[in-house]
Amino acid sequence: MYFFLVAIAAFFSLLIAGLIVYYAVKYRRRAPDAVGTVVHGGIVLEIAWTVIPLLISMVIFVWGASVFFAMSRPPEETMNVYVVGKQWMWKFQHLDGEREINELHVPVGRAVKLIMTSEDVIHDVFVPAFRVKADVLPGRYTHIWFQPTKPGRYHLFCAEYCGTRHSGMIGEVVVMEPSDYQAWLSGGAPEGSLASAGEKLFADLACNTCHRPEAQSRGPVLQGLFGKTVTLQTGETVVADEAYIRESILNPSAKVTAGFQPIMPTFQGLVSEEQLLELIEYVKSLR
Amino acid sequence: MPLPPQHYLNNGYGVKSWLLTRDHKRIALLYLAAVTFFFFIGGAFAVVIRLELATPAGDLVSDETYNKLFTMHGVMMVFFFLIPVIPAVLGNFLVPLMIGAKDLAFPKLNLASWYIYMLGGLFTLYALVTGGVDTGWTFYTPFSTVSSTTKVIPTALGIFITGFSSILTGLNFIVTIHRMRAPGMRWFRMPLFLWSMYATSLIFVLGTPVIAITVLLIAAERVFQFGFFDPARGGDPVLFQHLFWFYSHPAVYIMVLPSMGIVSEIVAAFCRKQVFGYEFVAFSSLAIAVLGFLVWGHHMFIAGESVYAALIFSILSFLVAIPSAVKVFNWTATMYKGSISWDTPMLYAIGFIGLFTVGGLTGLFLAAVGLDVHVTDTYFIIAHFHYIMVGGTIMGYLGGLHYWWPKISGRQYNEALAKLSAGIIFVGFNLTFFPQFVLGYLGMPRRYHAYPPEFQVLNVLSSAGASILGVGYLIPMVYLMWSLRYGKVAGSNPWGATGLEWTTTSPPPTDNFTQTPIVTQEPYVYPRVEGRVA
Amino acid sequence: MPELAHHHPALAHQFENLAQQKEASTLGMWVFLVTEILFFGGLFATYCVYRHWYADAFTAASRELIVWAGTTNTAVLITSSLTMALAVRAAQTGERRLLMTLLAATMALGCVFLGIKAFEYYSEYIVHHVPGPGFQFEAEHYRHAQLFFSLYFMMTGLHAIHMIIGLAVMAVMWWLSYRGIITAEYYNPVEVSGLYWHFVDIVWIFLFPLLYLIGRHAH
Amino acid sequence: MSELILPKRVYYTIFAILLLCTYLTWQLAYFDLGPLNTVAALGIAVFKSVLVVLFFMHAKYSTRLTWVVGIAGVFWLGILLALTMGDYLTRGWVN
Ligand code: HEA
Ligand code: HEA
Ligand code: HEC
Ligand code: CUA
Ligand SMILES: [Cu+2]
Repeated sequence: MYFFLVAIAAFFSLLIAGLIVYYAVKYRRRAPDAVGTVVHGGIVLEIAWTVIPLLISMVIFVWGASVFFAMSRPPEETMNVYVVGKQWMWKFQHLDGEREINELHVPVGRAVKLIMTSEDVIHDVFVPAFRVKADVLPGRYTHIWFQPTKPGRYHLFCAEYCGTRHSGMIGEVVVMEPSDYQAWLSGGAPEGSLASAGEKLFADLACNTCHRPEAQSRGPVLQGLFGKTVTLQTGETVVADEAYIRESILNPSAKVTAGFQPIMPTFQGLVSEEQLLELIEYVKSLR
Repeated sequence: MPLPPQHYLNNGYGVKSWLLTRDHKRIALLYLAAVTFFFFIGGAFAVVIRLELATPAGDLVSDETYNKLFTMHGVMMVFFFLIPVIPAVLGNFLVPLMIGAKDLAFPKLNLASWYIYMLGGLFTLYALVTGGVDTGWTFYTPFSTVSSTTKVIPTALGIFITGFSSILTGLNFIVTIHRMRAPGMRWFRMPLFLWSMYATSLIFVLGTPVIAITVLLIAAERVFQFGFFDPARGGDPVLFQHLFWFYSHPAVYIMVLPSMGIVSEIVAAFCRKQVFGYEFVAFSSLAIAVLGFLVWGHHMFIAGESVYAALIFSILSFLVAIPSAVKVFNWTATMYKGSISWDTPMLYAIGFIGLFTVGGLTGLFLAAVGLDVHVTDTYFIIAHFHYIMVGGTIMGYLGGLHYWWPKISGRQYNEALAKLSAGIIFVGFNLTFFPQFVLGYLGMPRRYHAYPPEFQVLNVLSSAGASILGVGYLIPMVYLMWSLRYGKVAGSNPWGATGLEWTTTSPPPTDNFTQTPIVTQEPYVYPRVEGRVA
Repeated sequence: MPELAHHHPALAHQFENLAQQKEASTLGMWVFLVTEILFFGGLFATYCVYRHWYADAFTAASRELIVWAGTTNTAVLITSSLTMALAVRAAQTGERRLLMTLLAATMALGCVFLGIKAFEYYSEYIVHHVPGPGFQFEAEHYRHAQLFFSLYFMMTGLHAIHMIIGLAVMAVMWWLSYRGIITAEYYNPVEVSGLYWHFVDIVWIFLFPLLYLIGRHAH
Repeated sequence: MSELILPKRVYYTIFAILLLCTYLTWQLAYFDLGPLNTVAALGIAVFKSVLVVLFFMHAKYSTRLTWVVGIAGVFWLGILLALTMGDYLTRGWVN
């Protein structure tokens, strides 16, 4: 697509530049008081050069839009990695508990989905080699996905200006053969998977006093919640995605589940972004 | 040939006769001095930026300083140079002359707008000398509201205040063009420069208030901890971007439309020919002004706006490119069978058309969402907008300045030097910014003070180009000043051009015309000289 | 162009005649009002977004405002618009005394409005509804109610500043009438200031339901 | 100069309607009309401001240009609100 556009751009630039120079030379003023020949505007020409660019640009639009659509819809099966941006470093959390800073190891050939948020200001994950980029916003989750095809080390930049060390907020994506990746995984200090860390938190924060697997608890049953459609007190419905679970923990009264009292306390300020991700991962793991 | 005995320049000397003047021509010159000053400040920052980027390591200035450099570069260049430059200098000078009026509708407001502009400039300079700002010219929240510890508030107030000067200028032009046209000056007899000034004024009036409230909110948020844009308090940082770009995208057309107007004038004058498709060029100015308001979201494709919003903003962005295309084609067609002289203004106009085309076409790359994801926030963007703003607008502005210089000063500049510097600027410009397209495509992010070593070659090229460009900008300063004293007297119509401004003396008298002119025909009608058609 | 028969002292040099001058300044004011619409527009957009997101908190917070004060103020402003409109009419007919009385009445009503507004601000200050570290609100809606009050103070505050500017303009108009500069022939300044005054009134006409009324019914 | 002097009666009538509307919108706010509450509140506000613009501000008797200017202001406000809300209302549609 890029090169198609380069071709169009080159074509028109050269066309215009060529015509200008050609006319400028051909019709250069020969006598000091000469005037131009009167040429009346041509409606046909005007329409032509309105419609042709319109058509070309619509082609570009459709193409660009479809590429974008494909980019915004990850495939069904992805390897998820959580990303937390912070002035001025990247923190990555793999599902099985592996944590890294400014380096992200992934196996070749798997579709990887990054679920990203920020602790402070807006950052942006940019891996030029994979043609992906998305802003990382505080208070929200954004996603990108990519499928590395060749082992190697690739630049990872922060592409949204975020303060003094913005240009130092860089890292590398290390793409490995699956076997190397497994070796790397087992090499790291296993702290237990993300979900199990979340499970521990769930108990520590006493979530389990209200959220129990049986139907008659004070809080809704969380088993099988993720991805389901939840009906709220107001009658509206929401899909229980990461953002919803996050909001339920930080600001429970914003969307109260139908049939429950808004008694859940807010955990705003009590849990860090990383702990939130653990809790979310735990809730997601409850099937 | 002597200068006319009575003109606006010798009508009163002394500081007071300038600082309290209500003559639109003198106010234009006040603006000229001020914007030139800000341009060189902004340019000096650019010089340091390019020096720093000549090596991959961040060794010349600290990262903190670098961030302040590009922020102040952007702020100065955009808000204090490029937005006011053509409307407030050439527009101020020419709008009344071109429609055959004695002055703008509200001369006092006009003077006030200059003072407001200076006040805003002072605030920003104050911010600059007391430590600078480091938010980028886009002031993205929550960085600018909760994280940055620099002088955000004075800068914001500076922009807020200057905004009112834009609003007043725009308001003045709109009213003047509606209400003060000379007898017979119908809408379709107006020179195209006026159409473009009118379209620009619309954007001033409709867009500027939104940036005013937006920067005010930033200041309020810092002072009162309001939290409109702070997620920790329930706000949405993306909302800030909506409000910011609602103005700042149309603002890019504030920057380019006036230049397009100038180019239309120059092309007609130096081809001695009617502009091809006059009505289409005129209406495309309005179309750009209106459609320009519908596309702001294309700066936020990856910023967290919804996918559907992105698609809508994308398609609308393509629509706004069409009227620009119409203009480019019409200028080219105007040259067909013209009697083209290669004077300096024409060289700049040709430079404008070429570079604007490149800049505009790369804008299409960015408007294609899928591609923008890769190149956004890289040097591709930097190259795109410098092509339009520096290669386009500044070229057009310099062309206009040269074209009307004899009218403004009554004297001619040195043509050989002028051609030389036009050449230097063109070469230096391309050398500076073309490599940046490649850099961006390769993935070099913008606002980086240090970068991976593999990008160095292209960066060095760019820095080298910038130094050539800098020299190119200095030369006109020198010979234009020089011409004020020693240039040969130009006479009222040195180019043999049409237009009311050329019917009065150079420099014009304070009241512009000895008699209110009466317009009887369309613009750009060149009388046939017997048997000498080129 | 031949000079017109009457050369009024208020005719500025750049205009051909008073009619052109009047049309120009009226148009100028309308254009200025358009910029004002968009100036407040930024706030309205902010309001829409957060009202949409935090409907419950906004409802709860808006219920804390003093309705009778808002309603009274609406009536006060409408009355001041009436006196303003009548003032313009008095200027047109050249009734100088009446004009001065009506302008004074307009200013007085404007002051009443600001007085009531100040009282409201004070009451909100007392109950800790001013955003910032001291803000207090029921825990459930704490954060978002704070956002509502931020908007409330921003919107009404800017409106109040516009009122104050309006009062200053009215004072000038009063002075001009007092000096006898405003006549049946040259009343344009009063008319144009009137446009501004009415506009500020209109802004309030929208702020009132947006801030005070929507969502009040529940409970 | 187009001398346009409206009879005082017009101003008083408009004033009375405006006060009535204020009373109405205030009282209506206490009835639960569902989403209609918002519609009513804003509808009345629009109605009131139209009256002010047409009569107090003499727009009804002004040139076409004045109309165009006024409508342009509202229209651009509409652009701002519509496209901004266009983003917020479609967030999260694709996932
Ligand atoms: C004067 C300034 C100016 C002008 C006129 C333009 C004009 C255009 N711009 Fe540009 N732009 C900027 C200044 C400008 N821009 C700036 C400053 C930024 C970055 C801000 C920041 O982040 O700091 C930016 C960023 C920017 C982005 C956001 C990129 C990003 O951050 O991700 C986009 C995306 O759509 C874009 C698109 C366009 C388009 C489509 C046009 C169109 O109007 C161009 C139309 C012109 C043509 C198309 C050329 C002539 C036509 C032909 C020769 C005929 C052939 C035509 C066809 C086949 C259609 N611009
Ligand atoms: C009108 C707008 C305008 C203009 C004219 C320019 C002109 C130039 N710009 Fe600028 N630029 C912007 C608007 C503009 N820029 C904006 C909006 C940004 C984004 C900021 C942001 O990210 O927030 C930007 C960012 C920007 C960057 C990216 C920084 C980064 O992202 O890290 C770079 C890098 O090369 C650059 C370079 C240049 C150069 C070389 C020029 C040259 O054309 C300048 C040539 C002029 C001179 C060289 C001056 C000549 C004078 C002298 C030589 C005398 C020197 C005097 C003393 C030292 C006392 N600009
Ligand atoms: C005092 C009891 C209580 C505690 C403690 C509690 N919750 Fe809740 N929770 C509730 C109630 C009641 C609801 C349903 C009402 C609502 O949505 O606010 C709820 C809703 C939720 C939901 C949304 C579920 C759905 O079906 O929509 C999630 C997710 C959740 N809680 C997670 C947690 C986590 C994680 C913790 C611990 C950090 C926690 N809760 C602690 C009572 C509690
Ligand atoms: Cu993080 Cu830039
Ligand atoms: Cu844009």
